[in-house]
Amino acid sequence: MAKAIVYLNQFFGQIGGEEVADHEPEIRNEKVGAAMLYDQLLDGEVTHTIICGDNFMGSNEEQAVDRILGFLKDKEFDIFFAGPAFQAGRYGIACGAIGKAVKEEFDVSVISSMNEENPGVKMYKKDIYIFPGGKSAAKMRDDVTKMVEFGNKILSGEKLLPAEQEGFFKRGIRHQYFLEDETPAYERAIDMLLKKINGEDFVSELPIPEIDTVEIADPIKDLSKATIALVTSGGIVPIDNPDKIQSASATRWGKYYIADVDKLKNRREESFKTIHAGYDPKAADADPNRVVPVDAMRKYEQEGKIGSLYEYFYSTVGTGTSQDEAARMGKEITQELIENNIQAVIETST
Amino acid sequence: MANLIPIAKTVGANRMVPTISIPYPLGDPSTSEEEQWKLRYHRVGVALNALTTDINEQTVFDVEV
Amino acid sequence: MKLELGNFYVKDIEFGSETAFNDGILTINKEEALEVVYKDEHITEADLKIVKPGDMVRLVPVKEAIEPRYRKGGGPVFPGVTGSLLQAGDGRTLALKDMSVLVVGKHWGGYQDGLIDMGGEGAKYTYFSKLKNVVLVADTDEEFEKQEQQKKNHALRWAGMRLSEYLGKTLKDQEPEEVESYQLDPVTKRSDEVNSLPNVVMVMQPQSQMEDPGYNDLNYGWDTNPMLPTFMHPNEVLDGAMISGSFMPCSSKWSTYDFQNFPLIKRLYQEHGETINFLGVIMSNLNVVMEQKERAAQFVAQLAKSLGTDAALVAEEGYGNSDADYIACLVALEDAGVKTVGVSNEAPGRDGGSQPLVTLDPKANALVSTGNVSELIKLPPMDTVIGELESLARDGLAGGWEDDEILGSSVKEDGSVIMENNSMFCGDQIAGWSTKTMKEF
Amino acid sequence: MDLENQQRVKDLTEKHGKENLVVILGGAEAEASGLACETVTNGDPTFAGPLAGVQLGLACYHILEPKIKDEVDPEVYDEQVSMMEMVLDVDEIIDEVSTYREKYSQFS
Repeated sequence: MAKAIVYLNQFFGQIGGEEVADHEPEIRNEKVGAAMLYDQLLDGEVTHTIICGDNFMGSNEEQAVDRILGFLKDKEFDIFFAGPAFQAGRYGIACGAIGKAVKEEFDVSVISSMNEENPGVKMYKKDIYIFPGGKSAAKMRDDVTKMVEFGNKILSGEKLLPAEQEGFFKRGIRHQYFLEDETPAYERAIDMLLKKINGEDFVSELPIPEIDTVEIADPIKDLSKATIALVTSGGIVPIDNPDKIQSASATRWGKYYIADVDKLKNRREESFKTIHAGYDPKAADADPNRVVPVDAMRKYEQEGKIGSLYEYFYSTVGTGTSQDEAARMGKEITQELIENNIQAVIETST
Repeated sequence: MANLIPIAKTVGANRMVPTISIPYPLGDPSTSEEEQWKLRYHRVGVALNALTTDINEQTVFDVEV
Repeated sequence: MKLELGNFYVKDIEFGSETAFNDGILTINKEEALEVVYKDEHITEADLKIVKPGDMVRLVPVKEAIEPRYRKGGGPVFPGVTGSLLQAGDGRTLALKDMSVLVVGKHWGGYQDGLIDMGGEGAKYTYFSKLKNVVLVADTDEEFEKQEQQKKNHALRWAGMRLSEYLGKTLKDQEPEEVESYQLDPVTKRSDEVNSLPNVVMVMQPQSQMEDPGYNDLNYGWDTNPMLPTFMHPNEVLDGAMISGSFMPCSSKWSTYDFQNFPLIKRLYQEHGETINFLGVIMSNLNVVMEQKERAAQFVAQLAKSLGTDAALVAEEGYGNSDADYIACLVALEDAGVKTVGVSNEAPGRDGGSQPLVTLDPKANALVSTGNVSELIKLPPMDTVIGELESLARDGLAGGWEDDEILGSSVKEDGSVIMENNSMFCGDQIAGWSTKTMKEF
Repeated sequence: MDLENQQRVKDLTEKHGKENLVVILGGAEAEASGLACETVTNGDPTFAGPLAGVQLGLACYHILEPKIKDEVDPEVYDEQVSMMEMVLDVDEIIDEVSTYREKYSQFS
């Protein structure tokens, strides 16, 4: 039988109201409060209830999450429910924070419910399933019912429908989908075009998402003392591609020693080449410095413009590589660079 | 350093220096070795200067060669 | 210009003593047909097979699909490619419908090649599983590219075109069952009634991102890479002026069959004189240099403006950096006051969580999306494989891999496969057939 | 129904027995009255209070219901309730409360 664990705050965990919002996380081997309702509706059993004060989670999130993950380590469970949090902001954020952590640590589905006004929706809808819920606890049964019906569907292995049909907030996760009515793209395109011409409403199949912004790094004060690294998504690797970096949809990266190199030698000299499948490799194979400008960096090093060029360059392949993978690889490379006291990076892309 | 500045902008790069193409960002094989070197040396230099420049929004740095 | 497409519906295809089309049955003299294939000395081995919808057959690596046709009067079906130049899109061309010629590598595949399942659950991913197909499966001595991921596939693609012309010739003296007529008056000489309707162009961005010759789509035999956007009559596209190239992950591609039947163009024709005034096609391209992308977009917008365009459909044969061309074109048109709708696939990654196009602009507010290039697809083994199954994993097909820590090889010992949608043969059907879209999950 | 009142009802039930208790509601609003009735019959629907998951099945009426009104001294009723009776949506309140009573009450 499927096993579920439910997360509640101090109020719904029947500890009390605002005065006990500092309540430390605990896990109980029983169904407390709404956990009873979950248990009634679930095709399975709620085995434990986790209770944590909203303020405790709010002001010690890392500690709270760690402790709760610790509670769960030796528990078997197939699904995790958090909330519903209605319009309670701190509770919503707590449900999101713990839900995200549980999903990442244990790879189980996590389902929550919040009112659309709850700030937890915006913060965590990408990370866990959040269903739109009522404003107050009067909607407890309705909200939990929606959550559990969806949970039952996941547990049964039934194929999940798009977000708009299942009802949870869109998570920014897009998959291809065969239309039931088989309307071909040419009909959809003409329909959209005529509506646009006539000033009628239409729905784009690819709504433009918000553009990411990144905090701007401070400028380097003294370049002549800085060690600078080269990083590329252009797929330049030693001729035998020792790290087996994929030619497209890469999940791996490599670092290659260049401390003794004035300029990168090419494919014919059996040194470096590109394994990137998204562009014509001829020019990069003939002179890899066109993609990873080791030669120019050495010149600036000799001239004293920069302190030094870092002894490794880092490489992966950009084509078809998902943003998540790229971000992960970027973080891993950054970690190494920081550990080695690198002040700046020139990233070349193709 | 990227040729497709709109992509660099979209993914949130802050200091950007344009390169000349996708398959050969820093050296057009149809030009002489000298010209290629000049271009590469110049643009890498622009990138290095960009690292020392204080900016408050996404910035594309001008290149001359 | 007036194009008449004379249709002959193929009910069945079989081998026989004589190559002929009678009462819906296409009979092929295999030996004679193979002689046409072997005219190119680079073809070292060749065979023909017949596959039909529902057959439990997997084809891989598929390189091209072509509709067999015959040009009345005898000129080349693909002017500038299979014969000398002549004006396409004016006159009568006869076509064998409900079938195609598929070209499959006997051994070697590449980045741009794809897979077709004629039956089973994989069939829904390609248009060509709905057709009866004559399959040319062949090998060549093009040693220089045997080990290359990017292949021009020249000998095989041209053999496919010769074979399709050879089959089309069976229609030479026959009267078609049905004639589709495509006619547009000159842009400046249309009736008041038509002129009062919103003016619409179709903007096509065929694949042209290889700077070396031999890989790109051809326009009357001319490489589309060094081409600037130009105004074309839609009939030219439907009548063999454009052929498919040999670059780009396969699900994003337009085969030559797609050009010959381009559904978006045919659908615009249906609206012409009813709800729109269909001005014609602006043939653009896709580029690798930022300046070229901007230049092409600028040319498209200028042509559209000069033609008095009110609205445009833009379709992109590709993804990745070419999304920059696609978005640039949509934005340039919107900035010129042209209302645009775009058609393309997208690439949010296997998990669906990445940015769908590499560049984004809020002005691109009306997009039709036909699939996720990276969607993982698992397919069971098939009774028969035409070509070489191993090529999916071994030869760098865009949607296949030899080794993955978690997924292993794309090709399993039992003959089942796991692949990315990238290698479904023309699977995203951006020409307009796609019944796939993208949804949030 | 707030947590203290839930605890009170729970305590009184333990002291006197379910069959000896009638809950009279005085809420001014239909939904809240319905929720209160549900709480003392089927358990706290918000699952927040002591009656979460506790099905007491008590008899429960609203003070505006004729059956209760008839039991009260008309003068007292006039003084205490009639003003509100005029401004409240009596039908809706009675409807809501009786729905839950009919569904979950074990006594009447």
